[in-house]
Amino acid sequence: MSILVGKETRLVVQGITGRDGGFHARQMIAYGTKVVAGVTPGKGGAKTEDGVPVFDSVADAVAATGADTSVIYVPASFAADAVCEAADAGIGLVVCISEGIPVRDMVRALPFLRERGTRLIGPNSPGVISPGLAKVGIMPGEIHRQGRVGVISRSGTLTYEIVHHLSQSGFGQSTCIGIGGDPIVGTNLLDAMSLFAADEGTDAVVLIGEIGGNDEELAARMIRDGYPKRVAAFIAGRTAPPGKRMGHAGAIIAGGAGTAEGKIAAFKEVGVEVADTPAQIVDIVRRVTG
Amino acid sequence: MSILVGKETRLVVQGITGRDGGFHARQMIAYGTKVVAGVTPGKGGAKTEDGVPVFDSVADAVAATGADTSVIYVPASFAADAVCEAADAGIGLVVCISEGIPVRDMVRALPFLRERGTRLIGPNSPGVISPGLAKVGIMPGEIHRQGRVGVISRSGTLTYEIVHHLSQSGFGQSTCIGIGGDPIVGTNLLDAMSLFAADEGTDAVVLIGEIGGNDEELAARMIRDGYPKRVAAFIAGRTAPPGKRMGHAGAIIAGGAGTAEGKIAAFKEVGVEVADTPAQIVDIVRRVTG
Amino acid sequence: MKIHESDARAIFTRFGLPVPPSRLVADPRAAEAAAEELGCPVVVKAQVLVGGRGKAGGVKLASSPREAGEKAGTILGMEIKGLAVEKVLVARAVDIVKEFYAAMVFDRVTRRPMMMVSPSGGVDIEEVARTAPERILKLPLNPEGGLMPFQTRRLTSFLTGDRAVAKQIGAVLQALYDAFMGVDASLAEINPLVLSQDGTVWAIDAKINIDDNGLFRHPEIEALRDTADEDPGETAAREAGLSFVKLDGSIGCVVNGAGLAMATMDMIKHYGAEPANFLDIGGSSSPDKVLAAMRIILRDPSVKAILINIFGGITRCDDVAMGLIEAKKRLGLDVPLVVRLTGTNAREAGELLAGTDLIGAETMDEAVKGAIAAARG
Amino acid sequence: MKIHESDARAIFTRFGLPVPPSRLVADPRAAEAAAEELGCPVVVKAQVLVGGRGKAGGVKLASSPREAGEKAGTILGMEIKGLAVEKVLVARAVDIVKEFYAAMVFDRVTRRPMMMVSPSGGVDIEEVARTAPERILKLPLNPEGGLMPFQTRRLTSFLTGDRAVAKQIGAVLQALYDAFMGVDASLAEINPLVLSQDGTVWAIDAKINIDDNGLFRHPEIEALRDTADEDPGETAAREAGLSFVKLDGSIGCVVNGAGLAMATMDMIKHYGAEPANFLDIGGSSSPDKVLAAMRIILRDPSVKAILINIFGGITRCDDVAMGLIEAKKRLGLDVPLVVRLTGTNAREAGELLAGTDLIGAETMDEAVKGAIAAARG
Repeated sequence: MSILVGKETRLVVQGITGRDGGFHARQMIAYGTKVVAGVTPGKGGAKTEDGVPVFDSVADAVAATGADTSVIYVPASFAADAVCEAADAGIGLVVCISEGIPVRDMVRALPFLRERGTRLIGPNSPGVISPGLAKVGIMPGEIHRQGRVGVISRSGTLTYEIVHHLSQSGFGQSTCIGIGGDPIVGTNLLDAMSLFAADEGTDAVVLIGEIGGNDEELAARMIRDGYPKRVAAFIAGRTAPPGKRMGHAGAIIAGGAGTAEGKIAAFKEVGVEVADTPAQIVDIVRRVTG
Repeated sequence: MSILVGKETRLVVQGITGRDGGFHARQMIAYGTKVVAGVTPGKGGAKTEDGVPVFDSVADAVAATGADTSVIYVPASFAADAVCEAADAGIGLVVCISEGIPVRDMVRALPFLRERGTRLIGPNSPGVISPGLAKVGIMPGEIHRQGRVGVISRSGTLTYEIVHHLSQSGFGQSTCIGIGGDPIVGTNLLDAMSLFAADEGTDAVVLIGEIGGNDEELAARMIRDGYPKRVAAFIAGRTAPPGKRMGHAGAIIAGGAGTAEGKIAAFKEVGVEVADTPAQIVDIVRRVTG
Repeated sequence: MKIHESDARAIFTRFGLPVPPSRLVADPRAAEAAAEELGCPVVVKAQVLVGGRGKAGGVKLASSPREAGEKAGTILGMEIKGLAVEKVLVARAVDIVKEFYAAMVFDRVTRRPMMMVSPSGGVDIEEVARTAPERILKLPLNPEGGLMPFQTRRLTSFLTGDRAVAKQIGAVLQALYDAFMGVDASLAEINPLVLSQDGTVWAIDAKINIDDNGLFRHPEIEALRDTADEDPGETAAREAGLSFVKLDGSIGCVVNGAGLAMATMDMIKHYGAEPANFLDIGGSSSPDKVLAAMRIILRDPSVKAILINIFGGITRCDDVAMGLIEAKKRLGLDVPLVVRLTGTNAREAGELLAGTDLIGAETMDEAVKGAIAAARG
Repeated sequence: MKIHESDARAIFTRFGLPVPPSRLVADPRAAEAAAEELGCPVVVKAQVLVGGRGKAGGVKLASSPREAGEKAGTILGMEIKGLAVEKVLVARAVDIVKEFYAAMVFDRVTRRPMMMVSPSGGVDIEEVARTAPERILKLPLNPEGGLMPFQTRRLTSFLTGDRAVAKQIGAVLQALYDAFMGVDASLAEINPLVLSQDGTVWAIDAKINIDDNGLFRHPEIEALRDTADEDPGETAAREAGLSFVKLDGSIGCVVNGAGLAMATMDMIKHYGAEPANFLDIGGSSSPDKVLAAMRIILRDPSVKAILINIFGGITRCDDVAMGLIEAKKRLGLDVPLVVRLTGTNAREAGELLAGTDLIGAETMDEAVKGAIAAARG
């Protein structure tokens, strides 16, 4: 079982003729994802080396191929428009890999998406993978293993690190969602938790949080009020100094809020164990699913 | 049975201290509608002569009284803002009586309402009445009679005329909806038909259309594709010359489209009888419900 | 409200649309001077608020200032669909390679601003819609923020495969959107939008209708109103806050509500007579409005009887009755008046009218038949 | 990006906010002249990119030009939180009756622009949030079109019962919204917004932070960047497209991804050492970025070992390996380098690094422990 993406996913890759888009389209195909179309304005009619047809617009791609999911690898200044284009063409799930999108652009795009009932993952997301079924993003597929642990993360590579440990210890994943490291994302920690709550194929959820914002604190409240899955957590940024942006636009301790200590305390208060190192997550998952 | 408004409706009157708002608040109370609050910015804390508490904002009114429906009697230049204020305060149904609202204002307000899940009736609407249960608007209550005919109209007084005939002939109404005479309205003819389609208390629906737009043609298509209620229709404007706005901003024959002939033909084609005079509606309703 | 092409061009220019320079003139000599100043060839265009100017001979090309003066002389003498041409626009001509169509309206179905474009410009767009609907792209837009880049690409690629031209058209479409929203238009149309020999894009015609309800925000546009081609009764009605359309029959109508007013007209016709007008006194009525309505209807010598049909809601019948009594007193009514008042405060109105010589009627059918009978004497 | 108060005031003025006139000066004589020109009393304010200026004595009132010069002299000699004051702003003083707070941010929870206002202005707003949260109104707004009238009423009536003042504040709030959205700000704050003795409203302080991702649209704002108070390594990193924060430890870190970089720092601390920096080489990597990262870290003499922790996704391990080889060649590395490369193209990377003297590690734990051991020699 899985959520968001699976065997039935029909993927269109926006920015498929770019360096990253092209490389990862091939990787996704190799993983078994049904990549049915690519989009690059002005290059409609071409085919990629892998035989994927390229269209001028998402609307054309949807009409010709029945694509229902989109993944976006276009430069930051065009990315919000690409997201809106996908939504307007009737795409139900858009996964935005592009990073560095101005917050203003994203905030303006979100009502457009809400109106059209389109779910956005990201931006600045590593993507979504349902191991063994479909990979939509940039994560290395081979570290994943099919199973019953759901993973939600604000980070990219840190997720790979933790997933790697999980897989090596025999804990496969139902779906791993990189919600993105920006302050404003289409699907936040709570939204992603709600998705797993309703998934019968998920026994436990691993939350990989970091400094900044109060998503983790709100997640703790959601758990306190009755969350149907067992939870294990990791919070990055214990050593981060206040007032400095730690890479992610969303990772900043401001005005004493958003500290790792606060988030860890919030989780512990509701009985969620928080790992000190990525490797420790495995022990916690073993305990909560044992 | 009824739709939209009923015994449980808790109404807030926006613009209650104005001439029209005050007059009709009293009329609605006399009809038995639960008018729980009024709103006029700057006059919060007062009470009307009928003892209705006045608030500075809809949010305050909702917090204090649990109002769930709003009716708007404010000048045209403030009306779109009043509609948005109601939606933002969590009001689920807004009935806008005000006329003369710029189309641009309305078109900008609608996405705001959609996002908040608020239904708008109007603008430039006489309101909604569920006879014997609640009256939310400006229609004279005494001409209505409780029963099983649904009425949908783009007009105000023409509706009274037709309802008057129905009531006098023993055909009571479940609910009468004045959708408003503007080109852009919150709930159009088709939306209103869908509401009645699901209402067990409605046997037949009377559609009171007029020149302009193609709502009636789309309604005919909806009926052709299988509409669960019997329908009778009247179309005003057979004698209207092209290119002239007939009072209602939405009533104009432009470029050969929107004529009464076209609409009447569309209805007849799908087997809906169209009355030549308001009084004839009664005969048609008698036939279709007989 | 319709405005003249010359005014629409000025609005387009203000919003950055590429409009060829032009001068508005009222006599042939001024046209010649304008052509001299602008450089020839020029186009001389009749300024009238009706369509079909071109077919009627109201648009002519002139290759010299002298010719421009001559053409202006011809056009200024014309009548187009009953309207005398009082001014012409002299505009620098463009060497046309290709003609497109672009317009903004509000779409009633999606309830959004909608852009319409076609590669078949320069002709009647309704004709294109009938014969080749696939040549028109209609795109509903967001009411805020304008065209998104993907929408611009979709529109421009429907019109041309040339990137340089597409880029210019994209800028034109955004400016058209801005102008449409910026002046509370109900229609903003460029027909044709042209590509010239030198590869530049021009809006060589401009049409804008303004949403009457939005005019209060644009007093400078309200000031452009040209009442020359309007029935004087319509002008007077607008100034009194009434909605009025002059028709050719003999039964004057005073009704509250546009739908009931149309139904009243329809019923007059149904019973074999012709209405003299559409007149809606609107919602929240006052005695003064009724007085103004009576005054406007009485201007029309072909009115043989007046029918008052009021179904009170927000309109109160007593207000109407007071207006009628005032009208009788002040206007010296010499045509029969058939009055039907029902709904809000009808009883109070009945009391006010008791003892007057107005002909009362209970139902709309009765009132209409009564008015027809009274008109026939 | 943070900008100076003087630049924020200029932006506010451009968007129509009422900002008292001021001059930016670098010496006491110029301050005296500015006070003369503006008219006294004036306020002399240190221009440094940190908060708490007032408490540190960096803001002083002067009632004469001479006093303004003296106060400027004092402030220009100061250091505030380690930053030397190089310029002061001389602004015309306002006779304050009441102080408000107003700010715009993006709200992470509602994912909308949000306005925050408080009648308790002029003090630390975080203190107000802690002690009297009911004194702050937070209102999420639409990302298009700005404040709606009902929202303006709600905000202004929270601040004042005086209609004339509310009207002025309403205009200020709309302008604040426009400025915030217009320059791609992540914060726009007026603290305090004041009501003066004569009944007018003034923004007497201005703070704007810009969203780094939006800077490409505002080159004129990028040009305002003041790197004086920034670690030179941070400046160099930004110019190389890297994300870098200088810390006080001895283990230099080169990591891909912000989360993994923070987790790496946390683990260094967990195993008893201190990280020398946060450094994220970002997603789509290139050998050049790795080279630049190594160069920046090697500037710091307290770095005793460098830890490379890469989990390849969009970053390819072979790119990183090439960068490391290049760095060894060009930079003459004299600190030990512990390298952990896994994920995309890790095998290719391993082949490239085979035969170098870099210390390899399989896992992150192993790499961190190895780097700590290497640093301790």
